[in-house]
Amino acid sequence: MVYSRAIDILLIVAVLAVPTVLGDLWAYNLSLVYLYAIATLGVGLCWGQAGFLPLGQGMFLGLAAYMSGLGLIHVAGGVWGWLLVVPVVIVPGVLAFVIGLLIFRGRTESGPFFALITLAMTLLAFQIATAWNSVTGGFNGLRNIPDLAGMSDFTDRYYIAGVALILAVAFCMWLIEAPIGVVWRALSQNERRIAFFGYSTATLKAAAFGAAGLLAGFAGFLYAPQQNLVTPTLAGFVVSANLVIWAAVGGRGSAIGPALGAVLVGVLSTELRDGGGFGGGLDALWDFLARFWEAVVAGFFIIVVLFLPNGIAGLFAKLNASLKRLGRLPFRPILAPPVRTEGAAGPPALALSGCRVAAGEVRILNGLTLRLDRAAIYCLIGPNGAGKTSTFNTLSTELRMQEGEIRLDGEVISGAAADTLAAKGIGRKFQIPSVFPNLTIADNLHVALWGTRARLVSLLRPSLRRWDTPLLATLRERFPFLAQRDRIAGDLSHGERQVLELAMALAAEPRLLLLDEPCAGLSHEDTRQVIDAILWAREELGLTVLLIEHDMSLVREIADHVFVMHQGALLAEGDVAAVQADDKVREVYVGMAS
Amino acid sequence: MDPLIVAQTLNFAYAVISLLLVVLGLAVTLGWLGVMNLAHGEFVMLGAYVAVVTERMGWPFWAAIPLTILFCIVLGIVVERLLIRPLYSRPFDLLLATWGLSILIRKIVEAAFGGGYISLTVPVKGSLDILGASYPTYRILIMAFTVALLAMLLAWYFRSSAAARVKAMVGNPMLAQAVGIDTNALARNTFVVGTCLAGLAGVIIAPVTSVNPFLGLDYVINAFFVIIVGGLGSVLGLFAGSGIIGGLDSFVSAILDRTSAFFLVLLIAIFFLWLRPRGLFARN
Amino acid sequence: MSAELFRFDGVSGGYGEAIVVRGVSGTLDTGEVLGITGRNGVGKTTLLNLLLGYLPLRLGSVRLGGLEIGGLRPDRVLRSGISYCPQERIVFDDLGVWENLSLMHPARKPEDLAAYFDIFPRLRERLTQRAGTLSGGERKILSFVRAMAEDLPIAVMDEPTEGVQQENIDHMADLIRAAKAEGKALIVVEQNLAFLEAISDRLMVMDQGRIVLEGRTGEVSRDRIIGHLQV
Amino acid sequence: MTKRTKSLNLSRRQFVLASGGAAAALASPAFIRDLKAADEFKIAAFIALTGPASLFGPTQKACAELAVEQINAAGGINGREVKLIIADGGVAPGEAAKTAVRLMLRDKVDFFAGSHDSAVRQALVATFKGKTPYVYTPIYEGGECAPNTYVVADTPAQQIGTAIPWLYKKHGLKDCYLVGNDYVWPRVLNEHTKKAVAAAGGSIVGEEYVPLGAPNKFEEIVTRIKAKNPSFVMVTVIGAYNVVFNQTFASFGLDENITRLSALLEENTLLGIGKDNAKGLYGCMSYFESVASPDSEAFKKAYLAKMGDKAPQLSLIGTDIYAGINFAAEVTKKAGSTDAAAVAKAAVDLPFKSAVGTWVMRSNRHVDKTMYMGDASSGKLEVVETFKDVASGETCK
Repeated sequence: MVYSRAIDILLIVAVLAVPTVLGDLWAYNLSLVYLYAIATLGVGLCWGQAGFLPLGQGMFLGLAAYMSGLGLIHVAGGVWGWLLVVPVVIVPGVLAFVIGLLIFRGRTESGPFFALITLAMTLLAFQIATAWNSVTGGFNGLRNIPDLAGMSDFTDRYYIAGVALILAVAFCMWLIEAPIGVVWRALSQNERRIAFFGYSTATLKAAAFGAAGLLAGFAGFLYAPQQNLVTPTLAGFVVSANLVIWAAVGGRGSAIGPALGAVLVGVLSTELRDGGGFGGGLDALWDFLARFWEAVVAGFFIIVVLFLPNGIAGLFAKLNASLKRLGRLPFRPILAPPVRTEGAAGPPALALSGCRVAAGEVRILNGLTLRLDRAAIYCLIGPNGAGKTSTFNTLSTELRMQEGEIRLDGEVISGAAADTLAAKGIGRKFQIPSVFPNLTIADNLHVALWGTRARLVSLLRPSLRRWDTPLLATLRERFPFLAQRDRIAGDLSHGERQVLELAMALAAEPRLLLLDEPCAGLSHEDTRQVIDAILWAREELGLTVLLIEHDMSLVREIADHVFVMHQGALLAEGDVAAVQADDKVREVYVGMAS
Repeated sequence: MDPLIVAQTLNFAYAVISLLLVVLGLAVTLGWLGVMNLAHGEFVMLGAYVAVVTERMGWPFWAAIPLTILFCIVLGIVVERLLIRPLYSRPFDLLLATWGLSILIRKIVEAAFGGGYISLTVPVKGSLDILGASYPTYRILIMAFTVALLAMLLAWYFRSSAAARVKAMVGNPMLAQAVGIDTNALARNTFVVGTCLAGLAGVIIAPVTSVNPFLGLDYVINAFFVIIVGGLGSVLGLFAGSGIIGGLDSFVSAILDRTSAFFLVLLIAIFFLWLRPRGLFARN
Repeated sequence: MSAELFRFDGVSGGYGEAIVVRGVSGTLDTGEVLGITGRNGVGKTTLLNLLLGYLPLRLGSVRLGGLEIGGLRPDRVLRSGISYCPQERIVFDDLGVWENLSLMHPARKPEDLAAYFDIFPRLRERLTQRAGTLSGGERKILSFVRAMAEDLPIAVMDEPTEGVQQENIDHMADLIRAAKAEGKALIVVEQNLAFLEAISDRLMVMDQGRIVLEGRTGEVSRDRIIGHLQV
Repeated sequence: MTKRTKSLNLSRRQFVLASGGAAAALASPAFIRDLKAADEFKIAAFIALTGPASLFGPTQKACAELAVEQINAAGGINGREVKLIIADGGVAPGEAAKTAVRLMLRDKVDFFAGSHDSAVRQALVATFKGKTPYVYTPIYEGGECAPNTYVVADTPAQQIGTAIPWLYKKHGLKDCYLVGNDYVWPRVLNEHTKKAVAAAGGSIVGEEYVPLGAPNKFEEIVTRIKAKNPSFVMVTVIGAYNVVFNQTFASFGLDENITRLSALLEENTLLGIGKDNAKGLYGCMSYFESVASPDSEAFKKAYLAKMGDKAPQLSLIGTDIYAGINFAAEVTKKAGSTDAAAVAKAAVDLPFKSAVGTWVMRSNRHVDKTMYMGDASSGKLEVVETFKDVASGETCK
């Protein structure tokens, strides 16, 4: 911390020193670049953190710039002009949030369609700006925009832009360090999984898009008085595309990378374009560059994209990691609040009745009927292809039911979204462990912890990253590697991932836990550990578990009640002995060496 | 029948079919391979310049067709190897890299041919009389050519096992290898086919457009809308997409004006992408 | 007399950091069926992926007819004389049933496979249908027939009977025995012990990524096998 | 995407080193430059080196250089040698402003000349704030009255006021159809056209606009024009749109009996349109390569001598900058300095050299000039009529 504070100061000093060190010229050149950099930071948040690509950032930049320009001309000038910052920043932010919400609602993906929608929007924005002469001044632009108070000469403009950039970077660092940043990164790796921890992924992504809108608004607010002119090109596709390119070059994943990219490419372009005037033999070169600088810049970012997937910032990854370690304060946990479960507490009553699922002509579930009504461990067994995992997928509505219904505590939950189910206290562990490989162990557990405890707004409070629960403490005792907070989940062994995923599922403290082969591929010791943990969870948390398992020895050991499935329907149920004695079951297991 | 209506109907057909022509290449690279190739427009543009070279050489216009295919094979192989293959797993980065490529190609062409507009003599002059409306013969030929090309492609697509192998590779790469398909080579060849189709389109439209380094920009964005709105890798989607994007533009231009048409196309595109993000006829 | 066709020595490897298979060796002669069994997640499928080049070998070598094929790309391995039925995503859903069967054999006619269709009439009925619409069992059969019909010296099968009705399992067994008689060699990974016993000459039981039990079918004690299957 | 470093923050120190360092490295030449010969008279010319208008770049550059060479050959400006600095005016307005500031601060440019679109002009005007004199040269919509800003461009009054009456009289035209791109220049021009057409006893039967950025195709519009069957079409689409419109127009056979006037028809665009599509197509501007005046011949001779047979195609967009730079030289000579007031005073009724003859700057900071009517039917723009000393019709105080 101490270190990074010092570095913050260093950065601020450096930025503020530019005019005195490098002179007016650089001050002015950089001041425009800084404004672009602020807008680029927004792209970084959406793309580098939340994992979706906005191709229309220019639209919000343009909108804000026109608002700011019109405001300064018609509403308030001079000192009062500064008050315009409020609406000019808020409006694009809110607009972006709403658009994001509308587009993302009811989806757990952000494929190319989102990028194209924003692209189409920015093309529209350009047309409106060009055609709406009376308001925007049309193609020639909105001219004679007065300066803001204290923005008269180049140096002032620079300082204002510089301070703005510092604020914007700080804003991004805060978001990225805050819980919401962690959740965004988790979301970008496995959106479906995030939903099962009770997050509304649409809202999360909309929030990122909204934050990007705020940043664009901030940049636009300063652009108008800085240039005294706003033209449609600002809202156009080329600007939007450049912002994306700069973010990629600088490093979309880091807080400061996008700004770095904007500054580097911005400076590079200007220098190649206007660098001439040395005289001597260089003139021919500069004449060439004056015409072909675009090609050089294009070549530059192709190379960065090919060889530096994390952009320029990626180069500093190691350094930075070690620096962080130097500066880290000891972890001081605080007790997390209890889970906010909707509906009845205590053991859940889950009832599937007559569930039919078919994909094409394939019958997956064939009138399945199950009842769980006490805090116990229910095992779901049956030959491969009997429909065990499909039962889980039906519960979590990834498979659409043609017939039948699912009730929780008497209330119909068939067709409810994953996050609703999680909110009702249903947790799930997937067959293939789906931890978030790019996050640390601590962050993986936190994501699970916050999902059912924190509201979206409180995800902005850094203190949430210190949350801890007795349950987690116990899990750390049972599985010591969980205490290695900063290990990256991607580096864990298969077994450790299985355990981590189970720990995450438990950390959410659900009332009903769906476990799909929690011991698959585990060593005997690990298996032992996992089983003990599950048994313990049942005792301590009064947890109801529905567990898919092939290993009969495990089933014998832990099952309070066994469901045997065959060809998508319930074949038999009862305690282990009863089931094993059942002829129908033996019949099914013919050939399976029963 | 009112010749105005006939002519505008022909315009409608021409708009849809000519858009189809320039989109075909992208339908292969993006639709089959999932390669978001922003340089598609520049491949079309390069095809047009092949036609220019052919004319300057004094060769007959049609000679440009084999020439552009040769040229595009080389181009496709080089681009796939250097730019596309390393990025298959990073679609968004691929988008950026090809955007960079498109700028490079534009500037290279500018350096080679200058930035000026080049006009080609229309290979087939005059116009045909159709239900009382006279329509330029060459545009009729473009439509005929496209339909023929399309028919060939579809025949190939549905018959030849090559098309089936591409589908197999895209749908299930691991099993594709399991049956012994060299996925690297197949992906490269598919990309090359896409490149050739783009170049071919460039040659065909060259005489009826303004050949200049920025030619490609006119097409690439609409091409993307067509593919995504229609649905990746779906033949029906390709038709639907061209119909919606090209047809709507032509229809509204005919009954209202170009500005409304432009706005409407964008709005409709947004609308479809919003409600059907996987496209109208997505491959399931 | 049967000659050694395929051999792998000290094969180790896994996914990323995790080592799943630890030093597994074995051989396969012409006209021989090697059965591999064991619980879920003990590394059977991983072993196949290592043998066929889907996963990089950490250690060990894989030889086909005396030629080292370890480290080759899967398509190269599989074109060099092995046909393969994976455990998951076993057919091309987007393609028709017949396309699945004729993908690499454009010249092939349905009657060429009449023998198989007589045994699995459902396939013949559904030749034009998209494979994605088949039931789980039918897919397994399609995948099985595809691999058998490749007429390559070796077939590798991962859980071929998973979710297949008993009568069809018996048909599969018959076909395998027939192919064996003609010199085809197979490596079959199965949990269905009865099936495995019905077709294989030698059995390997895996646990914890190692071979824990190995021998000629019938010579290895059933109880010990079941002990490892723990069912 | 899924690299571990994805979530890290680049340490601020590196950022400082990187950007600050880079900046310093790149900046240092700036200091050196400032020490360079201060007695040069620096003229910066903004021309289209990149962007869609870049096809004009080579001509613009050659013409600017030619002007400067001639001025220096004649002893420079007030004894100072003229140094030409070429800048890119084909970029976004904000970028152009950046370049302008650099030229003001780094190169201490004495006079700016610009041949670029109006958006960039607004950005430059906003940057200069009247501190440095600036001459704007290409064809435009009129209305630029900023202080210390001079315009040698063709104005709507000069193009439309002369061409329309002449065409209507010569061809006995009646109905007029307007086609333009959807932005300010075509709309302003069309307002002038409507007046001129009404005055000539014609009537407007249609008015169409194509958004910049919309697909470049005109089948529907041409078909509609055909149905309306006007005798005259006023074309204010630009660049590639201009090319494709006229191609389509002809290929649908409308060129047979409909006269076209394209407001931005210079030699390059005509090359794109092609001879086959130019029947009955006219342009009206202050420069055509084919103008046969002695000054024009002399200019072409000098131009070819300089550029040789690789000389880029001459056209108004290019020779305009030649006139602009000559104006800068003349006005500075007369004023004795580039002080705003002095220049303003000197500019009034100042004659200066253009590529075709002498133009006169008036007190409205616009130019009275000779306009030429060009007939493109032959595939070359041949002058068929000359309008002497046409006033700009601008009303700047």
